[in-house]
Amino acid sequence: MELSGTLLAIVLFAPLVAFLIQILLVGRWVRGPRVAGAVVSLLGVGVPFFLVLVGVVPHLFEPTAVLWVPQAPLRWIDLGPLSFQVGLMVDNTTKVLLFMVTLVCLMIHLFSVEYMKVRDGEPEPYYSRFFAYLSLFTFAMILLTLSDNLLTLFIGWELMGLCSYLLIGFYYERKSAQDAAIKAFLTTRVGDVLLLIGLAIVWASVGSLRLPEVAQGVQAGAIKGWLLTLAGLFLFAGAVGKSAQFPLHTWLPDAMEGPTPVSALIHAATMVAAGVYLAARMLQVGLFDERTLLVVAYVGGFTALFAASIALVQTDIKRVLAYSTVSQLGYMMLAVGVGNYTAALFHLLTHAFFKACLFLGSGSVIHALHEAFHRHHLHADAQDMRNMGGLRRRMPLTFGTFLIATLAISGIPLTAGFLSKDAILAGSLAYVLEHPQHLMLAVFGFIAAAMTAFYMFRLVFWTFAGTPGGRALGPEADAVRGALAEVRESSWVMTVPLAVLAFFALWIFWSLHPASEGWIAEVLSGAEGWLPEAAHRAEAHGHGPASVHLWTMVLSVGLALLGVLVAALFYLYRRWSTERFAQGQFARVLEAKYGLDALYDWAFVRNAHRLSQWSGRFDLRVIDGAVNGLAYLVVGARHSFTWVTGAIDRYVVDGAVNGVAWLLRQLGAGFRQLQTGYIQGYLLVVFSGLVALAFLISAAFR
Amino acid sequence: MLFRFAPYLVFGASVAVASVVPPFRSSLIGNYDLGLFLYLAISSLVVLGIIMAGWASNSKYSLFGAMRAAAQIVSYEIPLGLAVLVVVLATGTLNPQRVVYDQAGGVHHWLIFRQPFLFISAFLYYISAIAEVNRTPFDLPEAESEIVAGFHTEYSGIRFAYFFMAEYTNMVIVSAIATTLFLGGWSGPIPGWDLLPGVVWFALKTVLLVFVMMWLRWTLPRVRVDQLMALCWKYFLPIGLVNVLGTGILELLAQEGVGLTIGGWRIGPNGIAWVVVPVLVALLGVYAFSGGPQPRPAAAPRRP
Amino acid sequence: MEAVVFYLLAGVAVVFAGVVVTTRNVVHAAFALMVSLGAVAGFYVLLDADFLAVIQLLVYVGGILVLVLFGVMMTSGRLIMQLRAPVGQLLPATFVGLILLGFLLHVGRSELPNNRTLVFEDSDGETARRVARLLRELGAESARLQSETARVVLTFQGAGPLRPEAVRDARRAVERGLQAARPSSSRLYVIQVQEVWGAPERLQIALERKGTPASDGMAPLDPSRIAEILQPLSPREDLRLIAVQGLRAVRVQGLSEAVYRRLREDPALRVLTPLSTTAGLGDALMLGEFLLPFEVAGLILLVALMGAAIIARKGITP
Amino acid sequence: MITLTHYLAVSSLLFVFGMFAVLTRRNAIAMLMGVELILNAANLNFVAFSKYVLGGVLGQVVGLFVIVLAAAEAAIALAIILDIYQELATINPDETTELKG
Repeated sequence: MELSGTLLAIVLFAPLVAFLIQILLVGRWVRGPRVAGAVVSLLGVGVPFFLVLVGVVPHLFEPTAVLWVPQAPLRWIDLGPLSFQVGLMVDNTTKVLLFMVTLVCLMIHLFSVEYMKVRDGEPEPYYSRFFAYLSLFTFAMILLTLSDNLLTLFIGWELMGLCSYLLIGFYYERKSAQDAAIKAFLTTRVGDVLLLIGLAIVWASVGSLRLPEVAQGVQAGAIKGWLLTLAGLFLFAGAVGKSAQFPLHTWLPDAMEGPTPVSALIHAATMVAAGVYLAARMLQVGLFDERTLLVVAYVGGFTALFAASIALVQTDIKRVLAYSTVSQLGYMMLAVGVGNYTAALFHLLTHAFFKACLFLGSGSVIHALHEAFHRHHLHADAQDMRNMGGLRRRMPLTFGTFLIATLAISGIPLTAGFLSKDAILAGSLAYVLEHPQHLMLAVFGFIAAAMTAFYMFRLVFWTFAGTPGGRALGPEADAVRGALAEVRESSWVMTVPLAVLAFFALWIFWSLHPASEGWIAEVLSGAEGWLPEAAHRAEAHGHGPASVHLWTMVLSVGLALLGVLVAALFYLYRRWSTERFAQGQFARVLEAKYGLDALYDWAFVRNAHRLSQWSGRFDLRVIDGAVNGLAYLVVGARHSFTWVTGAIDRYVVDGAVNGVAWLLRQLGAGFRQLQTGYIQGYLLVVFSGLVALAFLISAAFR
Repeated sequence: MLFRFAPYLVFGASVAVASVVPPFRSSLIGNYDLGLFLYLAISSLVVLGIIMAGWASNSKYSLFGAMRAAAQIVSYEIPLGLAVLVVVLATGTLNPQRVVYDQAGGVHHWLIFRQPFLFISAFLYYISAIAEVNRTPFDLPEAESEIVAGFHTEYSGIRFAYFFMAEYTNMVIVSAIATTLFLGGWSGPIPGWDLLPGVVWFALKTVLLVFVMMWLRWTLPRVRVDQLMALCWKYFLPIGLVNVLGTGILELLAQEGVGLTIGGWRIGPNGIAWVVVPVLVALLGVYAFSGGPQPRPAAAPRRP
Repeated sequence: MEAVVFYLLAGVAVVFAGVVVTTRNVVHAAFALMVSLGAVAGFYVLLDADFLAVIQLLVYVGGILVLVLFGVMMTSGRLIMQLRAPVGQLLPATFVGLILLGFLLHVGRSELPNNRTLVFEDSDGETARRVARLLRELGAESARLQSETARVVLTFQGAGPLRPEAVRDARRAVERGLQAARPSSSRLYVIQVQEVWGAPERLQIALERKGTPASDGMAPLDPSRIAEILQPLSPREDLRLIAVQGLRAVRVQGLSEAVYRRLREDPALRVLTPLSTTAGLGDALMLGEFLLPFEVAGLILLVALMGAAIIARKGITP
Repeated sequence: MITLTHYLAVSSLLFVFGMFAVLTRRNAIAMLMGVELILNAANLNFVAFSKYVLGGVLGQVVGLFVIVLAAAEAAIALAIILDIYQELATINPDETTELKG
């Protein structure tokens, strides 16, 4: 099928139409789960996916296939000499991203059909609303991907912020969900405001927000020096907020309050991917200069290590995955920072698939446990890994797909994750070889790789291996064990997406050779038709000599296997005990997430409260006190001088005051006569004034 | 004096509308740049005549009839205007003659068949126009079972005849305008087949529409006042607005040259709309009639 | 002819305005107002403001007056009411009114500054010379005289008698062509499409430019440029653009009242009246500098509507 | 020959009649009619000046805005009048003196 503007428009607007239908029609009339409601959303994502499959994928290897829609960019906001032009653009990056976004979103939609049916044993009352939000989310992401300009990109960006707020707070009866939604919204807002400032800088200096024009403007030196650094840092700050990088990462783990498919959507296909996408695009158009890139690399590398270390001690299955996402995003940022654009996007793609698989797998587990616990009237936490164990036999399909995805995220060979992670690590190693002073960047990456393998396998062992409920604590432990024995595999509506996503977590789709980057690198590193020639220099480095690749492979696989081995010794064979570590100071620090959440709570939430209290008290004490004191002073002074001033007061002052009062009263009485309340009287005066004015003016101009 | 003058105003306004209808090709009548706009303006004058008649009759029934007529005509002017606006958007002109030129070249060029929003608009226009001219089933202002004969209760002789003539003139003219706007005016249904002169085609179409109006009168009972108003404000107005929006979007898309090419056949936005809009309407219908509005919990008693 | 119509309309407008002021019946006042405002609409037609005239009919006569009548019927228990004001109110009002009237009439009669503009048809080039001579004779040296092309007529030639769809296609092609050539010809409009009497295979399309050259900063209409734009754009295979004729005109600016009157009344000069100003109005409102005020006015209207609905609802006010 | 002065004369008359109605009528709606007359007089001036002096459509644009605002004003004014009528049972401006000082 021809890659035409109409096709793109349908791809873009189908989810929006689905959203509108759901919100305006279905939501009003259909309460509770009706698959009919979900079908609209499934169509809204399925149609784009199908169109992408038949219309975009066949054009994947045409390097210059750039399409502008409309042919002449639409002048959207026209302010006379200034105008914002908007349009859609398809280049190689967009093509692969479109495929990923539509496919993953479709799988998540499908999964949700079953997953969202029940809430606490009752039919979900806001079933269609949920799907409406999902569709809007998808629309926002597609808009962001297809935008050829930073303005509509920003609109999609903000729409996603809104959707994340709505979806994280979907169970809005829960206080924790409300808080998490607000936290996510406000934290990302910090980044967004900075991003907006960055956009303003770009617009003010380049005069356009369309990517090709920005790229040309940067080439031509319309923005350079510290201003360029500043713009880059502001733009990166937006990505930091959206992609949950240190120090704005705290919202993402809390976002687990939303339904699990939402987590999958946020973590895999949409929200956090947007940040990396933006950073990669900025790298492409040259808005990140050397200084910014260094900041990006360090923030990314540090986040990768930092988040991985927190994930070591989490017990909530979704939180472990959440921190793993933060860590993996750190990898991507690291890749952007060392200029390895291809690897960043490659990891973004593979990560989307295996992370969606992991989240949906955990969702499948949670769903099954929830059902089992509900049947036994237990109030145990269905997300706590200590309440799991031994699910391997009970849920074989979920286990299998989950295991594949875990291998992928750990970077074990024969998986997609291995390919992409290897690319990133090789890039960072090559960078370090060039700039030995930045050795830490590579160290961050490799240590985080080992940690990733460790905590992911810890998760797998706790959840699927061992005896059912072996780690359960508390009074209900026995009942939990009983309930676990009755857990059943989820229905096909949930397992089919898992299988599809697990397939994409294998190496075979990405590259036939299990240790080379494959076609995706070719597609992504191909010259984008719209970029000016010189902009491709960013691609130049990031691919060291071949020996780097070999070393990376040996090192990363070794470290990953080490992580798996250690995890197995700790949790599978129980050769080593975690007792001592768990009681140590370091574990406590990790469990407190390095105290960052507490710090933010103290620094921003608590202090804002305190500030308002202080200002209230200041008003009450100081200002009121000053006023009252002055009054006391005056009164006191008056008392003390009464005997002197008495006479003067009585005759002179009182006389004057009373005289003025009398005069005013007389005047008031006089003017009061004018205030008749008769409208027409007033109007007469008005018109007389008009006449007088007319005469005055004509006299003045004579 | 108002009593005497009213029938002439009503009749005069009705006939004046005829000046915007072009009955044949390159006629001087109806070749006026503001024609459609003028039609809306003049047709709103009828209200004043009716109020004048009802008030000046100094009779309770007449006044009731006049007020009903005024409310009805003023209300239905809005969907009527929106329907005409859709035509203006699609053809890019207010000149009725040019509107007809735009529909030349066979039945598939007639505006009613050009795209789905115009199709809906045609019906919107026709029904609103029936209400506008106070025909059954919207003949509340002269409902003989309730208010004798409405605003012309007290009239007789030639003045009554003027009112009556105004009504029938209105029918014909409204049908003629519908023909002009949606059914291709004087142009024949098959291109290049000029069997009949334009005037005859025009008259045929107009008479057909008038016939449908009469048919409706024989068939349908009168609606209630609240039904009448609900139909206008709750259904026609939103539908009309959606029509305007949809047509605007389609025109924009056409300007941008949007289209799908499938096997050598190029399908423009209008063609796509012919597929998409009926599907959406059908979906809407399915939801409206299958689920239907769920019973809502009783509203909390309002505080006094 | 124009004078007859004017005096007729003026008489109607003023007399019925008088009725509005003097009648003792509110409903009569309302209907008199209707007639008066209708006469004002007639003035608009005389002043080449067709669109405004129609708007006047639509909004005032069809809208506001119906509203007023409803207001009357809803607020008056009895239909005929005492409208006459007490003498204490009448006298000052009459006094102020008379002074104001005298003043306004005085101002209206007084000489206007030298800023009047006239456009004459100038098909033979003779008019420009004649105007220049007249200006010299009258001593109006400060007036600026400018020759320009005010209207362009495109003539298309078909193979046989034209079919309606050919006419349609030709019009569209011309409009598209002009649009594509923006912004250099952004204010050119198709103002008339007509078949040539007696030559059924020919079609004429008239173009006009809106706005004065001074205000839009555009070069005068250039027929050769238009031909250049439209020549490659053949609307159909069987229809060719065979001629582009410009109607030349003389624009005289900076005239004093007396000179203006003298020139206007000269029988040898033909004042060029625009065919329609509707397109220009639309351009000013939708594309020109009045876009924002137009939007604001729409917003005000909407807010006023909602406000009126809320205010008039029963039981809202305590 | 009709000139600008003719139009100015007519609009002066309309204006003064409108003003007179506003000043002397004992019914708020009749006053409103006076306001409409005043607005129309002004509008007539705009359009006449636009044709005879400026050329172009500026005057018509302003006239259009005036009509729009007159519509808004009439709607609001009538709503207020209805409200006053419900409150005070009169729309005689002489009797609505609640705000008298």
